[in-house]
Amino acid sequence: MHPEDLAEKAAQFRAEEAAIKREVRVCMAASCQSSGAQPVLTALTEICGDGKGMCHVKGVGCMGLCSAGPLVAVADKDCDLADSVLYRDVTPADAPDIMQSVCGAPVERLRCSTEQPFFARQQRIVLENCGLIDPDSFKDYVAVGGYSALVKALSEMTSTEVLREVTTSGLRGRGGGGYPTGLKWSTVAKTPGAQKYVICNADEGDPGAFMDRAVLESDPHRILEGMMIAGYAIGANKGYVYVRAEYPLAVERLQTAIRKAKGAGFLGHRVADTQFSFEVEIRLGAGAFVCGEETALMASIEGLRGQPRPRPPYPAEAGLWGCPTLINNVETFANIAPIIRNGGAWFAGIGTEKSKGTKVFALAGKINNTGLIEVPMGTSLRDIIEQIGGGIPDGRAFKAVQTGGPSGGCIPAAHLDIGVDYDSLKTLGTMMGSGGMIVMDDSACMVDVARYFMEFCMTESCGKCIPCRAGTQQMHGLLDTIAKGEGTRADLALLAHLCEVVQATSLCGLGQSAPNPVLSTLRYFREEVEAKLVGE
Amino acid sequence: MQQPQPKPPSPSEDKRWKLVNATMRRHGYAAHALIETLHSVQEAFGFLDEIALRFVAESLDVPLSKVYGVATFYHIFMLKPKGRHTCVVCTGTACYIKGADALLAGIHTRYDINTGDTTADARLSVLTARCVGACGLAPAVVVDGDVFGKLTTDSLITKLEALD
Amino acid sequence: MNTKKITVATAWLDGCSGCHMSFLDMDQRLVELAQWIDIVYSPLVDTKELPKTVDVGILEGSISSEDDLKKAREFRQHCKLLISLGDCAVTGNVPALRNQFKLADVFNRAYHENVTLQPQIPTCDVPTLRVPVKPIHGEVAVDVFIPGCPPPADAIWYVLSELIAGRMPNSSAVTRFGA
Amino acid sequence: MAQPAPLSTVRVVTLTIDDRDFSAREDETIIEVCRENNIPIPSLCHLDGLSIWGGCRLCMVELEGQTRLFAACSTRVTEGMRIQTQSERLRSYRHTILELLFAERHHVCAVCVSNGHCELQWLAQKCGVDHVRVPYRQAAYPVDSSHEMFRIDHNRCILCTRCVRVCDEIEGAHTWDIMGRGTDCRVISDLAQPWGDSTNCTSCGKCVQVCPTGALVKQGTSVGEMVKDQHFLPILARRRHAQ
Repeated sequence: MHPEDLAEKAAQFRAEEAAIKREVRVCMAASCQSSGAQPVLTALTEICGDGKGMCHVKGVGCMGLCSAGPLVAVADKDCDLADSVLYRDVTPADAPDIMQSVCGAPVERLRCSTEQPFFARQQRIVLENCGLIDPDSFKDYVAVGGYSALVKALSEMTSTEVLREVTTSGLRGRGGGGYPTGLKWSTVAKTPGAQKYVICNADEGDPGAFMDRAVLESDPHRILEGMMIAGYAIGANKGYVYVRAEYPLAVERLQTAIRKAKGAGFLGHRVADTQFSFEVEIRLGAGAFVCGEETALMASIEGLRGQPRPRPPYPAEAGLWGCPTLINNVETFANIAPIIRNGGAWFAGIGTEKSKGTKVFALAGKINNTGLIEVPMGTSLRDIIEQIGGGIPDGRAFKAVQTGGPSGGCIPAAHLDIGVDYDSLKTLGTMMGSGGMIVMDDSACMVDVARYFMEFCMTESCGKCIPCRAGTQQMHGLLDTIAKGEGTRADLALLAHLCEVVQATSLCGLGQSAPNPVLSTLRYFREEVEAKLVGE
Repeated sequence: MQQPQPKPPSPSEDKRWKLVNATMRRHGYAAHALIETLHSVQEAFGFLDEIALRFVAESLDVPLSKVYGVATFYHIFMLKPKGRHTCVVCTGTACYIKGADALLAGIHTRYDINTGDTTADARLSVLTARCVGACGLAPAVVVDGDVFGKLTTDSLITKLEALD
Repeated sequence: MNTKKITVATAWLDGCSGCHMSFLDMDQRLVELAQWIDIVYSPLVDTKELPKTVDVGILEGSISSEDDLKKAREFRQHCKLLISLGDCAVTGNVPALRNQFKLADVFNRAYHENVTLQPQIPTCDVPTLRVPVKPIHGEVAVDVFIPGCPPPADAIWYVLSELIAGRMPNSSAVTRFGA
Repeated sequence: MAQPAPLSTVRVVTLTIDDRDFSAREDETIIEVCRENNIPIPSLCHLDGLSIWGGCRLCMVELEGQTRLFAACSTRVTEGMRIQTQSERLRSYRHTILELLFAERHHVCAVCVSNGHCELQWLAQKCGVDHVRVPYRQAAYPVDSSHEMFRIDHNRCILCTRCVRVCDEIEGAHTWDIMGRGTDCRVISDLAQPWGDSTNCTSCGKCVQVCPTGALVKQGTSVGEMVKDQHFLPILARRRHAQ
């Protein structure tokens, strides 16, 4: 298949719905569903009926502003979120008014401004289709240009050219480590081996992070497209998506996407009538945070206990079943199609010098606009929290923002003006992580927060290596003693020493980064910690 | 040339074993299908008992201790039957900040059960999850598969009381 | 050379006195030792009160009761340098094995199940037991550790000689847990 | 995991360990080279003849030009590698790791049948661990004496998995595995049932011999009487891999 054929197909799909002028989009991502989006969708669909062929109601993916869900957008066909009339906190009882507004004046009492910074300040690349297309519809995806990157790569580019574009883009792994994606791909491509694998890490385990889930639920084909392009570039014909079992909706939509892509000839034997074949299988996680670690994840796919193994050898050399394996996370794969479509140089033009492109963040905690946002790398934390996030509720003061989940740390108000990218966060003693941002107000006790994360690491430690298994336990005990006001200066010194040992000697990333929340607390909130010590 | 291990008969007439067998067949009875198979046993029967673990071990030709090691490594697998209703309290960071602890304490006060326990009348099991991904709705709870957000102890207890 | 002798105090808390026996096992070296140290308080001598300042305190046994804790704190307060002598003092050892059980069960086993005549739990004039049993350094700071069950007389000799010579001893060179 | 197959054309590399020059085959790991040359590197999970585990982290070494530490048991030597095995930092970390082990379960040496013949005890002395700074965890673990010849005392287990690996890789029975996660991990036979009830244990006793502590011992031994004998392992391992 050639790009023109696909373009023709897309045009045909659009023509099928040419009569439809207006759309009512109901957010059907997990968050809005939990707020009652399904009855809203049912009520709207009932009233709309056939919409005289001019209007239809459809369920779409995440629109981002989860705190205002269920969200409904009324827009001209093909208009994006910013140009739509957005309604918040919708109930089934509002359905008649909303349908009335499709051809008339907006319902002001439900109105949610799309001009507010939350929407206006975002730049959507990964999330460009989220909230616009029906995630279960193959046609919807193709109509907005889906699979054109894949067809372009397969028909017009050599694998080396694909590698070059990805390298040029400067894309870095969105799972947290920030390893250059192009370099990773090239390494796997160079490693000899008849059988290679592509793995999509969708084991989004950081508490407070739901970026990957939203992408899987809103735009699943994009992940398949990214994986296939990767497979083509490195010479793999088999892929696995390792998804958390806690995300049933994401799994369901991914399954539908795989089935439909296969049915349309865009997955499986001879993808899009080319010589390239690619199979994708879903593997369910089973509630083990450590499986986000590459080697543990592969062990889990192999049906074993998800315990990491020493590296080297790296997965690129000896990964799944000993074969060269490429592992990237959901957001990384979601960036691939736009990069191939628009060129690596286009992508490299966005973001900061060393961190290119955009980053999706999940805003949660004590902040007005909780939800999902996508901003260019380098956007300041202050912008994210005060503008996009809408500030702190209940008139309280900002105290800290936690990034990077259990591997990250807390950033105090003094550093809010820093632009967010991989390296700046590292200098602050935290990390990008997968993109969770938990905002805390002045009521938060930082020792308690550090203890919470240590408890997390302790219960998620796989138990293989001693520093992580026993060290996190001891650190948790010490934090507990300090939080209760029974700790001494000697306890604090011991805690700091354990942080160093666990960081330096643990086998995998979980243990190596487990002390980070404690270290950042000691760095920025030492006085608060010391005030809790006995005799201080 | 080694003969492939003959497949054991299903432990009982229960039709649900067909689902389990189907999963194993789909993966060619390969040892690496262990986790997928355990998922399908749990989906069919609600939990993994000794009969099921032995059957899976024999079918996939995986040592018993390995099966048990895997089943106890992953927190999703339950080795005990759950109550008729399950209430999963999210303890992700956002929910923690917004008071998940208070919800658990409320459940403990009302039903006298801790995380992982089931009430004596087998009506309700209480579990915790590491982030159900509904951080925007914190604190969130999953009751029988449905997510409820922005809960208080009172509104959660009311919800749980309303279950049959 | 110092003309004034080093003052030494010893006590046994929850231990079997084996470490003190090991101390006596230094045999003829005790005579030599007597040139350098004065034992000012110990079950081995007849003093009733711990002097205000002591150069070296030696504790045998773990902290299992309120009395043990009191004695350990007293030693820490009065002694310039505190030594944990033997595994019970250093790790909790055998006394700490009871940490695996509920205190009530321990009492039951000791005073009911294993007693044939008039089983009863003593309540008068016995110190209250603490939970959990801890090594000495679990409650007060300790400067020198001599593990062993009991530490050999040679090890005790070595540590004391080093201290007399004004050096910090390395007990791992001469003894270990369970030695 | 199987042993890495020997490379077809194995080259010899030169390297320095603690500022002394050595040469080694490039398919060797750092710990192998150190042991051949009598350079002491502590380890409780590594055993010549068993697969690499990398769990005890005691064999961490410093490599010149690298900020992070490397486990000697799982890192292969390369040309020009400069290795430090005994820095002050490494000593301090090893010391702490051993303390963490002692605090995790009940290693009461004085009443242990392996007293005097225990690798953990021996290493503690070697590394100068004369007391444990972190609090003891005080969790009670079971003792399983159901096997007619052997006994497992989980209180003395350090989860090195030597028993699991020798049973799987050398004996081929895979009676043992690990259950649970984190500090709740425990060595189990079959479905965490009494060892004596295991249907596939061959009572070969290899697990007992490779156990570094007093966790796996022979029945009927008294304090200090359990002496382990591991000389069989490299021989069996060689023959297994030659098959």
